[in-house]
Amino acid sequence: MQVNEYKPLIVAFCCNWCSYAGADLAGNNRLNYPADVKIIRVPCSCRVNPMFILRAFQRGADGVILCGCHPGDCHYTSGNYYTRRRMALLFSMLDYLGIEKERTRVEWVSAAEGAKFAETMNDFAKTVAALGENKRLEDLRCKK
Amino acid sequence: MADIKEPLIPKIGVVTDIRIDTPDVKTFRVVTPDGKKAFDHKPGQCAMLSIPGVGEAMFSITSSPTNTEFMEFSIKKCGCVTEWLHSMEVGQEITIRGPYGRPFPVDTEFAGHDMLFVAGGIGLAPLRSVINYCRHYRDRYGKIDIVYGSRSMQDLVDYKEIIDEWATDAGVEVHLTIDREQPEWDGHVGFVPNYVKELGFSTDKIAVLCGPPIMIKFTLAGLQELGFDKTQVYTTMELRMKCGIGKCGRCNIGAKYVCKDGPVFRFDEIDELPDEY
Amino acid sequence: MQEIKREVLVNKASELLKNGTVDRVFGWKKGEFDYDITPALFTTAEDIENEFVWGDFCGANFSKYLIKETGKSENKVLVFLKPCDTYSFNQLLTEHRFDREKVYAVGVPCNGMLDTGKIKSSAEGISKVTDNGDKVVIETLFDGEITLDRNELLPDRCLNCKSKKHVAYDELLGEDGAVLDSNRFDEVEKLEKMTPDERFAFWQNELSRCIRCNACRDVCPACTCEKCVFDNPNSGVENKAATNEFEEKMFHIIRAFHVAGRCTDCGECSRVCPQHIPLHLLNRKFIKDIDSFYGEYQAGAEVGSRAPIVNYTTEDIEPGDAVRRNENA
Amino acid sequence: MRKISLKKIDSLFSAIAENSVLYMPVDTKTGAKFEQWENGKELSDSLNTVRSAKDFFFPQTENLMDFKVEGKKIEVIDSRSETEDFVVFGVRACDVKSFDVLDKVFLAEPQDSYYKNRREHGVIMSLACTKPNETCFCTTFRIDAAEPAGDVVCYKTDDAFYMDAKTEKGKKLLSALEGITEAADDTAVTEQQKLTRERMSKLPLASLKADAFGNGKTKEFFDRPEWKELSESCLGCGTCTFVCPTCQCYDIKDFNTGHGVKRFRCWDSCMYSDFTKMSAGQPRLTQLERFRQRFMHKLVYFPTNNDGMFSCVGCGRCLAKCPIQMNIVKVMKKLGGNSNG
Amino acid sequence: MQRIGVFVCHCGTNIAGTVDVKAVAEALKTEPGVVFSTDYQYMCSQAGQDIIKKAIAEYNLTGIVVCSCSPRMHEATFRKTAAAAGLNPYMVEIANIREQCSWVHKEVPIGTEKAIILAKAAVAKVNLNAPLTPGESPVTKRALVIGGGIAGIQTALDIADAGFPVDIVETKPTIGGKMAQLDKTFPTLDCAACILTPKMVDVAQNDKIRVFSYSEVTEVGGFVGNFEVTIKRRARYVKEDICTGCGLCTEKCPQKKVPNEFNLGMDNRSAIYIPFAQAVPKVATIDPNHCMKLKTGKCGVCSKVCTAGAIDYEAKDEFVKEKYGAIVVATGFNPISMEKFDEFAYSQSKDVITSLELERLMNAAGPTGGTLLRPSDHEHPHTIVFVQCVGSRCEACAEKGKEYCSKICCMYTAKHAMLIRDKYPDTEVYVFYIDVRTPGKNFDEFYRRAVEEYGVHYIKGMVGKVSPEGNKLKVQGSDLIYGRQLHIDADLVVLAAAIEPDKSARPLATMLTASMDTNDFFTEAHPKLRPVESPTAGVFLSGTCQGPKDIPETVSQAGAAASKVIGLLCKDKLTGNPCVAHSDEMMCNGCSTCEKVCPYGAISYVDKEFRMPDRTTKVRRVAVVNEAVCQGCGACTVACMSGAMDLKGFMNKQIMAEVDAICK
Repeated sequence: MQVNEYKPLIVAFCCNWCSYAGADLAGNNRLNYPADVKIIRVPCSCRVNPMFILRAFQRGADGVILCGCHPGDCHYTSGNYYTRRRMALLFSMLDYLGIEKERTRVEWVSAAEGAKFAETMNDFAKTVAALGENKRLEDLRCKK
Repeated sequence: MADIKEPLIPKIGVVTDIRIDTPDVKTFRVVTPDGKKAFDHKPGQCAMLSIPGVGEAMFSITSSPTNTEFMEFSIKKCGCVTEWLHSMEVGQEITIRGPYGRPFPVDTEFAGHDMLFVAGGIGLAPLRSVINYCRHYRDRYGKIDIVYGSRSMQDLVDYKEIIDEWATDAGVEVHLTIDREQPEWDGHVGFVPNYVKELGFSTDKIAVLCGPPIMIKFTLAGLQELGFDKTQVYTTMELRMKCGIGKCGRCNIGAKYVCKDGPVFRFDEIDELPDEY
Repeated sequence: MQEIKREVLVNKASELLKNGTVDRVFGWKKGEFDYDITPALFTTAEDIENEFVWGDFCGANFSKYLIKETGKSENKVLVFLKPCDTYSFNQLLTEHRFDREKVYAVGVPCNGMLDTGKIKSSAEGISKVTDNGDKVVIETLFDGEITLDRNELLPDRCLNCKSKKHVAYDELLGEDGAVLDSNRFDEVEKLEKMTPDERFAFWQNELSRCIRCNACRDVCPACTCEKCVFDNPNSGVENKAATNEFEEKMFHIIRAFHVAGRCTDCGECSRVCPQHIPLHLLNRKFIKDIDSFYGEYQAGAEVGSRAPIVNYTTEDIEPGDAVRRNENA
Repeated sequence: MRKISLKKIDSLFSAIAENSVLYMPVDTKTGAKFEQWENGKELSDSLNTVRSAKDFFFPQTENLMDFKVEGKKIEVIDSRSETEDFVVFGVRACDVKSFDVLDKVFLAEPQDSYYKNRREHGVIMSLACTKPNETCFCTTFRIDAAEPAGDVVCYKTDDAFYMDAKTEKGKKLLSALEGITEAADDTAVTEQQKLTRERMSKLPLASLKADAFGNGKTKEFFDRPEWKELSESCLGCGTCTFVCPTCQCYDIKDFNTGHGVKRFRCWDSCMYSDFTKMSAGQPRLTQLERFRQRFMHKLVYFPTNNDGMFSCVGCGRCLAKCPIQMNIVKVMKKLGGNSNG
Repeated sequence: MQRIGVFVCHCGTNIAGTVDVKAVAEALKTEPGVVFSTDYQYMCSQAGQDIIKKAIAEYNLTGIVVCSCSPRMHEATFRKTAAAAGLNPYMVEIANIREQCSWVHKEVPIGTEKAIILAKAAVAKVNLNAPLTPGESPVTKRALVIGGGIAGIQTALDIADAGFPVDIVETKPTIGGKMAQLDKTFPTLDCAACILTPKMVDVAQNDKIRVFSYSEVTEVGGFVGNFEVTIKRRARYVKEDICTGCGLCTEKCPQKKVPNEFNLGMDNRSAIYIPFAQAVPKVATIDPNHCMKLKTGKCGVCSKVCTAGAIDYEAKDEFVKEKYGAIVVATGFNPISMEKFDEFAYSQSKDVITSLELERLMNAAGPTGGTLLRPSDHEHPHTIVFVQCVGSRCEACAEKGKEYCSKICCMYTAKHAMLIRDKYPDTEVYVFYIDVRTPGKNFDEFYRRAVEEYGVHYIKGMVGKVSPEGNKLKVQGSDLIYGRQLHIDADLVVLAAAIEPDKSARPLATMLTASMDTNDFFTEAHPKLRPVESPTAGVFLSGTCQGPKDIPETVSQAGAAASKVIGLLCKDKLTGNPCVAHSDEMMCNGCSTCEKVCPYGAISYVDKEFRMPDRTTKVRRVAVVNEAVCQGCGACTVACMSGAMDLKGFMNKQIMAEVDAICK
């Protein structure tokens, strides 16, 4: 690993029922992923408001990832379907505004997929690190 | 750049005492970090208090200018700044700037006169400063009558001070009233405007009113019935203020800015203003 | 030139006032110049006779005014609706924003409204604007007159008119048209074809002009919130002024997102922007994406329809694929 | 009076820019806008920039101070940085007049040091108008578009720029430019002024008078029934306020950055529904009251407090930009009687 | 402002090995609101919990943050601890510094830094927490079962058996459903009636069960524990409580040419009828479409012959309103219409029948008295062709049939083939199939017996065309194994029609706000873990309304649904999840957007009068969340533009505060 690689700040919204449990499982199995990933627990991926995502970027996040139950497995039956539509539209809009599309991601992670969670986070962190600092959605006032 | 005097940049104030007056009113004592009074003021003037990140709001200074050690603010919980203030603990720092506004003409128009103070609810807070000023310079004024009412006994602000200090002063008469009967209350029951009429004051006084708009309206009418002229009656007003120095543009009533030309107005002056407050 | 004459509208309004169908009339009122026409509420036939205008500058959409106005009286109010206005009208009904029973809607055909901005950028000191059908003559105070093709002076929303058909009315004046195939997504596609850097530069430049006057929001028939999140100190995202580039983007992205699936593409936001920011291109991007991801959907085409953003199928496109699709577009 | 040939105008600009930051209106696809001059940028011939020149002294947002909060402790940090000297070139008569209006507010005691500081560092090089627009009505407020105020007044003729210093600041600036300018008489300028004034008199709004309004007229206009009709379709947006060169209402807000609090001020609009809202109540409940406030302020309250000076300069920006085409001219005509128009 | 205590757990070395717990506790001391911060070996131990309790009392804490393992482990523990100390349990937040920190990171500085940030995020959230109290609602101890087939019957019996009153609503004049029409059941070949009818009698005799036959649900209001249902009892023109079911009226009725739906129209019944001998309730019903008296006013024979005086020509539809604590949907299935499958000549020849029709033809109580005769000429068929998957697994022909497998056809066809070969050994039986699916106890053995012992000809392949020619049916099919075309002259062709949910299911789902899939089968709350519950609380699923099933599966699901209902009705009060959505009516636009995304139908709208500051009033439509129904997913909060809708416990501001703290 390179020593001077950019350390990105990543916010991961995880649904309580699948992905948060998946993240716990990654922990149970001692699967490493970068400490740059910080998880926020939400009841369902559909609780994530686009405003939260923009807020994270404003405050200094370099990447935001949403994790929810696989489509069809939502604890609330349809929450992640709404998430999927909302995020498809939001991400497409961010891309349209020229904001790097690699900074946002949606991944479906079940409670059994500890390994997938760790892999996803490793991969996402690497992708975001390669992009470097978030400049296009930054708020200079929030920089140290 | 510290030499530039900027009215919008506040000082730091430390809350050294918090007194619970009523279920929704607390009185805060504020000094500078080195224990001094933040600035001098005159009765009726206001100060802008703020908590960074929460917001700024204007409050009348409740303590008398004759108190040279600290300032006090009696504040009713009603919005986000006041809610935050109410949740503070002693030792909390806040910011303070002022003093703002035109004070009561205590040394000119009021001097030598009998005084009648009429307050309702939290309306006593702005009057406390001027009442204590008059009490301090007792010889400069004639008889002092204070009519104060609230919803209930528990809602009377500064009850202890009123009973222990004001009511025991020579030449000061306190008339308390509450809106509805209460078992532990043996005083007057009824609304302030009616009580003022019942008490039937002579018209050789200067009256100062402060309270909810409806109280002001009927008390003024009552005083006029008793023969008072509008030039004898004062009040203090409150509107949305941001800057406190007559620039931000929101606290005007017609051409007058409450923060700068008020908050103290004489009723004949108010008559000149459009009805938008 | 509008195919239907002012007199037809005036007569209709007077007739409905007279027979008691309505007691108020939303219409356009003449101004100081030919182009500064104000939406107004008329209550007498006399005022209508004297001040009601109908012509190339009657762009204002009255739908949103109905929210407030219908709450004021038990009587009906007359509203004139151009085809594109009727979509907003329906969308507001879908959202239960006003009482249909209190409105008498009269559809009026529209030949496209002229763009004051385009006129002003082609001449200075405008004293008179005359529409002769295909040509528009602009007379000026000091530079004589110029004649331009009417098409050159149409705003984007009229050049790409999506429908000449009224989707709601109680009564229709003149002939109804058809839903049109427009090229309204051309500009969106042009942007999509740019590199991300170019797109970023484009929007940065456009949005940097925003002065947050809220005209786009306040005129928007979809933005009808009792309290906008950006005005609400308790929302946590209150933001009064575009303090920096982030807040400029935040406001416009979220506003577009909030009207996604509800925006009828009426183009009022771009019309009123004092800084000429092409705000409709944000809304159209959402419309285009919705159409391509979830099937064509026109907000306001029918009352009670369920917008794709509050719907789903189990086979929807994944967000990652949605973004990659842009790349391959 | 000094002059410089139009051909050498760039040398004038670069000479000014050597010592100060120079701003001037330049044309963009979406209208004229003040930009910092650099080689190659051309002075716009437009009358109005979309945003007025008030930004130079009263920007839309500005940071007032910072706070550091730790536990119960608060530290106030005056985070202002040094202001550079700057020159604003090409300000029209109406906008120059707007600075007088703003001065009355911000330089009244207690003075606003943020404003004052910028005012002191800025030099205004105004530019006389030659071809007014149909929306211009500065004459209503006794402003002479042909001879603006300012530190240096400039006139652009077909072949040259004429400059006349009016203040000490202006004289200092012009004297520094003596090397590239030449002395000139005012024949060409007088000629131009004559033409301009003639044109002004032919404008559609030339006969608009503000005499009905002014100092002490509060009671006369406040309860007029016409306010209802005038304000009926107002959207309550802030366009008129924000393009207006004299509107100066502001809000003070705190922004928590996560490691401190920034207190900033930003333009506010009396047209906004929450402008005067407080937890206890709201004195201006309806759009009618808010609409009335804006125009009463410009036409009555401000003159009452400032010896009859109106806080409108007739630039016509609101005439062009209001989404529903309601504006001060319509208000004045409706309330002041048709004899005014 | 909160007074927050922070408690950092070592978890032995599980956390302390990678996180400097003391540093975490120390770093948190200066966070806004924090008045106490400490660490301990095992916070979840009794001693650890005591530290928390003591601190709550001593420092007058209003909120606590426990930095420990996943909230999925011990959130409940610490909430109880807080409650025991007099603190609202929802003032507790957990910072997950084990599973999501110490266990996934290796270096102490990194782990410590992250733990501090996670703890700060939790503190930021607690600062905005508000005490929450779960809502309580009473439970009406009565259940409603919609549908009186075997699923509904079994569910009702099980619920009644537990002592709760149950109502069954059945659209037909009798309960019994499809199973009552069957002859024998696979794989045991016992007679359907023999096992079903005793259960029907049980229902009739159970004083806890009321049967609303010939009735339907027209309106459902309320929510779990408190449904209010309107049931339309269609006029049957016979007084149920008086009719003895003697059947005299049906014999004397002059109108005898009414197609008998119980026998699928293969014979006729009278206008006043009892569907079959064992019907429950065993009362007559007058078919108003065919009764002369009702249509023309002339006749009245039944009234004359009825000695009990049960006939009432003036009867009207009646509406019954009843309250229920739980609702079970058991609306069942129907074979799909064969009209679109013209290639099998169903509508051209009487001798092309569906399997259900075959059941009736083989049933002793059927139109032929149990003798297998061709419907056209009542001859004994010698060659019979069965066609499998007619309309099932029909991916390419979705507009005609169904994409799913109907599940039961393979087995009943094997049953039919076997029974025919057993009773009429001279009959040749061919079965065209795509696959034979026999996963079930003794299923495959059963199928093999059909092939091996009974000599049924199973042909892998599809029938392309059936053309009636004379008294024969020319069957043209392909044999995929031998790669040849087959031409069979059949006497009878039996189509295994796909099954689909009953048509009444869709409007019912709307009334119940229960979700359905695209095939109109009800969706279960979780496909694996909550298979008999609908996502709508208090609504349960029994039988084929949820998906194709055979009888044993249906019965076991019926029992499972009953046990869920019993579990619900046992409770006196329902305690809700307090983390539910809440709409701020001041900001609500009443636009109905939130309602559209709510999977539970928890949102409704009311017109509310608001007092305006200028003392006028204004009526506005606003959303109201039923807290007993809301499950707290938060879909509505994002759909809401104005931000009026928020989720308690996961408020917008709380989540943003966490974001801020993490990104600081």
